[in-house]
Amino acid sequence: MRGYFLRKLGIYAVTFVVAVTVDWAIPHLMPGNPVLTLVGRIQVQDPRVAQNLYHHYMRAFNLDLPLWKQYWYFWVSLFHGDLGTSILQFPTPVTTIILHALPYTLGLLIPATLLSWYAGNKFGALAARRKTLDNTLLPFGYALTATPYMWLAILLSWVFAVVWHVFPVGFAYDPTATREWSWAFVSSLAYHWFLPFLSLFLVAFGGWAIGMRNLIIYELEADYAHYLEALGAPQRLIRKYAFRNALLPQITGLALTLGAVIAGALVTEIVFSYPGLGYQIYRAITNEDYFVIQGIFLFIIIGVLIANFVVDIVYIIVDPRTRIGMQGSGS
Amino acid sequence: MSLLVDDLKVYYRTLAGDVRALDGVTFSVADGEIMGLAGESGCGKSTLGNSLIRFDTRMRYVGGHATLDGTELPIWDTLGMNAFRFKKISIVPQYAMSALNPTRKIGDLTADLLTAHGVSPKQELPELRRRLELVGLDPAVLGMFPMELSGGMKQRTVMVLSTLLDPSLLIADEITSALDVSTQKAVGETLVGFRDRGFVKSLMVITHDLSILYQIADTILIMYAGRLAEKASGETIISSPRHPYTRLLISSLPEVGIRYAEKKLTGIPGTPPGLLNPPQGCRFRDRCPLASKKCLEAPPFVEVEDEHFVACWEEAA
Amino acid sequence: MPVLKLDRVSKVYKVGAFGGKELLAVRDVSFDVQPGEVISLIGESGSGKSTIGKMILRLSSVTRGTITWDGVDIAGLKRGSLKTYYRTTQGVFQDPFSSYNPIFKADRVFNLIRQSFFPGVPRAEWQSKVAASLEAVSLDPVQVLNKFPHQLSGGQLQRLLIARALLLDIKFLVADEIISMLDASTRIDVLNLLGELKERGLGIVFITHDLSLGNYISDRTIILRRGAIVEMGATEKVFGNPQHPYTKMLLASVPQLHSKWEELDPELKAQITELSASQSDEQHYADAGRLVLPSDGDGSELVEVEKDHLAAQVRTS
Amino acid sequence: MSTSGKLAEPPDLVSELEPPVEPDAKHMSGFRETLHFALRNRKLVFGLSVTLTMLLFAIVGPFLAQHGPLDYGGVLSSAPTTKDGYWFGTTMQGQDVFAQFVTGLRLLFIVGALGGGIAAGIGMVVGFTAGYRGGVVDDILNMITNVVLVIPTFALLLVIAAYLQVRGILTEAVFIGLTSWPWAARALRAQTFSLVSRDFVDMARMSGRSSRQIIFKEIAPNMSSYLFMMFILLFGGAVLIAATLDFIGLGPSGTISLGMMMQLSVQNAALQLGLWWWFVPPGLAIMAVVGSLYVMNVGLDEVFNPKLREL
Repeated sequence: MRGYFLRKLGIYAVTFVVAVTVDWAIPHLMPGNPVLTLVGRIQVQDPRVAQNLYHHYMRAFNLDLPLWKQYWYFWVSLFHGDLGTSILQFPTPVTTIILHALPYTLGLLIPATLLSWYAGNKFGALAARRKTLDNTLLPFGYALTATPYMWLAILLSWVFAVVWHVFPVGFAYDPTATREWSWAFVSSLAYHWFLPFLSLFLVAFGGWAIGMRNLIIYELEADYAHYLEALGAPQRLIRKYAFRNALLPQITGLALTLGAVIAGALVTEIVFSYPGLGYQIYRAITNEDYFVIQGIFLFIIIGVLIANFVVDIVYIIVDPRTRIGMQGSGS
Repeated sequence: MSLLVDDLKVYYRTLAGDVRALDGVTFSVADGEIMGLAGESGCGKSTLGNSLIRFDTRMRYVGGHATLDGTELPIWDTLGMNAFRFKKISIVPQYAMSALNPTRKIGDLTADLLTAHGVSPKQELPELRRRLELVGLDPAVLGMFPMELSGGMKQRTVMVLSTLLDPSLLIADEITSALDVSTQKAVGETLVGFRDRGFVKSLMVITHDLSILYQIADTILIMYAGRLAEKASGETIISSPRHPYTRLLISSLPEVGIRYAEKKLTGIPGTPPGLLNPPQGCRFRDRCPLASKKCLEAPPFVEVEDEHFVACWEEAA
Repeated sequence: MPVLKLDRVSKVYKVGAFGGKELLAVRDVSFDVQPGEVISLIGESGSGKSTIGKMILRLSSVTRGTITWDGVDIAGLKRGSLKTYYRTTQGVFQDPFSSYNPIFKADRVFNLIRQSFFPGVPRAEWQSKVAASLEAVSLDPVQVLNKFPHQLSGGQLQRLLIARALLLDIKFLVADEIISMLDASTRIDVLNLLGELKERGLGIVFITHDLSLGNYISDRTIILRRGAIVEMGATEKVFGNPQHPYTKMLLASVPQLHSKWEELDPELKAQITELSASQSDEQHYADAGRLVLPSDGDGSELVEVEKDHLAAQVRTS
Repeated sequence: MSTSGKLAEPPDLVSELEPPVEPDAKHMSGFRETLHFALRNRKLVFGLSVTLTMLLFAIVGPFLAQHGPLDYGGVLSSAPTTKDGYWFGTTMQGQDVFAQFVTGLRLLFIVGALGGGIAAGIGMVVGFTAGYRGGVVDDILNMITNVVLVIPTFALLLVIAAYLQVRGILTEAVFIGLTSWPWAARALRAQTFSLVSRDFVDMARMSGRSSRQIIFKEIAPNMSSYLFMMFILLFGGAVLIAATLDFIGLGPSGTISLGMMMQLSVQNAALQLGLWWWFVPPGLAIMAVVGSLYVMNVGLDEVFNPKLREL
């Protein structure tokens, strides 16, 4: 058991180091002095601000130090929670910007991921080997999973917000409302949250439904399913077993598709001007606010690693085979 | 009479047409009888075993009847058969090692199965434990997952589970083929023990290995190319077979003591016919040294002596 | 005359994550094969018999000890010299369907030999060479050439592989369970084919789990248990006067056609039951993947019992 | 990106003990049998025809367009019309949506083929090597695969693309290919493992074949259907990643892609103004191509895997 966790943690540690190194290396790999390029591309009227920025960047990049020292300081500031300063919202630290945006993204991402996983698996299991359901639901599933996240968001926004006026076009809450824990504010939050959530949910739902349907069909062809049939077990029992077994790879899939769902969340936020990480990153990209981009990247990495670890733990709890296998090799 | 099979025909659907894997077989298995069913691969023996309990998706019922303890089995009806499965007729499949759901504890699986058949798991538990012990398993296996058991242990578990409700007929499909000689013997003896203790009334043991059948079976039924060739007591089949196929087959089997240098055995030339468009008449005709014109007509499976059935014109005459 | 000689050959497998554990699959096995003789390696699963075959064929490395061919250690063979080795030593394996690449035609195995070993041979000459070796294994070219593996029977496929080996100038053939997947009516003919090859001067290592087959074809017999030799010698001596209890147990467990298991003498029976019980426990651990290093008890030196007959000493504890 | 159409085990080519190996039945040779099932498979036929139609459109379309994709000069925000060849209408700046659409469609196929192809190539090299060599080589490759698998590659691409001064369609495709291979490598490694244990590999060794020959001439041909299906999934994934990157503002410079069309339409409030002809076609095209590829993939799976065939 411990060996297994240590190995997993080892992989995550390596991943983290690789990601941080890449994050640090990318600006260095680009031709020319990145600071000059950066400052040159920022359109600031006030020469004092430009001067200020230049010095700030020189310090942040530590360009005058040997490479290994620059790398070392990158880690040091990282562990101090210092991800640099935003240019666009100078002098707000990147960490502050991210921490403000994070709740909105998580509020979309977590419910959309978990609910789509749950509902998709239920539907997929229902569709498997039931001709009519399979033939009607499956095309929808494929269409959904092939839909770019932003396009569905655009369509939903256009139809529900612009054409029908049922939902707001964007933003996280009514700008006229005061930010407080009042009923009015919370309902405004929920009202604005719904369309982006639905959009994320639907695309992910298609993928899970199809995955489950295919897995179940394979499970129903497994030897244990045939044996149960031969012993006259009702289809209900066999399908229950098949569903449970098919869920296991779907749990692993949850970790594997996380990157894609995050990408989906980012672009969905852009469509709805929803003030999460995606919206921030979009602003940062269009304004060349590099520290924000790099900072968000590191945050996403950390989030994904944590999520992977949680999935690992869940998997061990759910699948007796890994549990026993580990005990066997550990003794 | 425990099992009566009458002119049973089951084909396999393929692109090119029907493969006549089981083309009209008629035989019976008596109460308490262990019947061995032997033949080469593709002769239809497993098809026969499967068709009595569970049709796979490619199998097609063409005709005939199977009667167990006086009741006709609705073998063509997947759902209708559920009333008989497990309680009246059961199977230890070829894939016994992978027959248990890997993610369910064996005890829970058994309980699920019993509940589904309207039997109280609690009530069966003492008997289940007793039988596990009888086959040399610690009842603690009920709390284990299949992966914690060895292949042999899984097979014994399946044997106990399949026979828990004392079915009238148990089909054991190639259960010794993947085993070492020492374990083969133990499994064979376990099967006989099940019959002797009344866990099963009758047994149908399907295998390609005649010498195993000689050890454990009361009677042996030889199949060839989708049809029956010969049925008699094990002793008779081995020492005085009457169908030319059986005779040639037995004379081709080496035994400890027979050596190439001293006595060179010979096989049967040729191969069995394809069953997609099987030849008219006796299907062994092409390989048979005794074949004559008469063999263009299929020989009936008739009783030539008491409890000795043969499908050959030479013998029927 | 070249001799294939194994001298205290051992094989250790690294298992577990990053090779943390060791499994001793073959222990200090020594024997030699002369041209013109068939030597049987007999053992149950886990006896290391197939590993020995693979080591002889250089498909698996030797951990300790040496295998020499005419005095040359085969471990040192590199590209060119390895090719020369394969000109003289070839193998045929258990599963005919696995031995052919399923997406190509079966006779592609001949083409591979031609590409590697006879690139300059003209087409006509090559075809007559193929025809000659097909005749040697009694195959009709019309029936077997230009067909996919699934269109041929297991027996035909195994013969084709032997014919493939005969295209080369082979002196030794490793035949690993080559007939265990064939049907009873055709397997004996393939076995007889090995006898004919022996008469042509080939040295054959015949690997099998079936004692009756080993007894039938081989001049000398080696009984393996858990990677080590327990008994070896002239076939008639090993089978006629078995010394090691394991050999006795195997002999008693083999299902025979004319004597039944029950007819065993009771003393031997008791001894055997004990041994086969411990046997199945080991099987359990091996199957469950819990690796148990073989105990030291069986690695004991072989002692000459009579001329041309050695057996491992049994510790009385 | 989505691996939802789970790749199945390739068909088990070892025939079962029963029903019999039927020489007559198999007279229909492997290829013809596959073709028979392929033509009967509605999913495959549907997926293939949609994909090919779109491909044809991508090839021919730019020649039909009456205006350059980035040219201004049309009526601003015009709905689709037959006048002046603005069949798909114009953008808010008066650009030809049809010209942009077909250009984007062409880029879609380029990114998909190139990105998917590179990913498939890396996946094959890593998967084959790990599966065939085993041991330490496998341990190391496995580690690398796992690391790349865990890294949210989209976020990584985002940072890289943001720093690139000039972004080309080829660079985009190459970077997508470099980051999306891990699951393919994993799947191929497992396949290779199971094939290496087959006896025909040993037979080839004893016929004097080198490791490279064995991998490419014995093992790989056995996986051709599998490799093709894998490429399809990688293709679809690359298209979706590219569209997302483009939408976030990191698309290729000097041209226009479907993702960029969507970005510009959102940026210019085309939704609020109801310029549906601007943002509906690009997304629809992506969905049609990727969706039909996925459907085609299921169809192929059914064709190649006898277990899923319906008689």
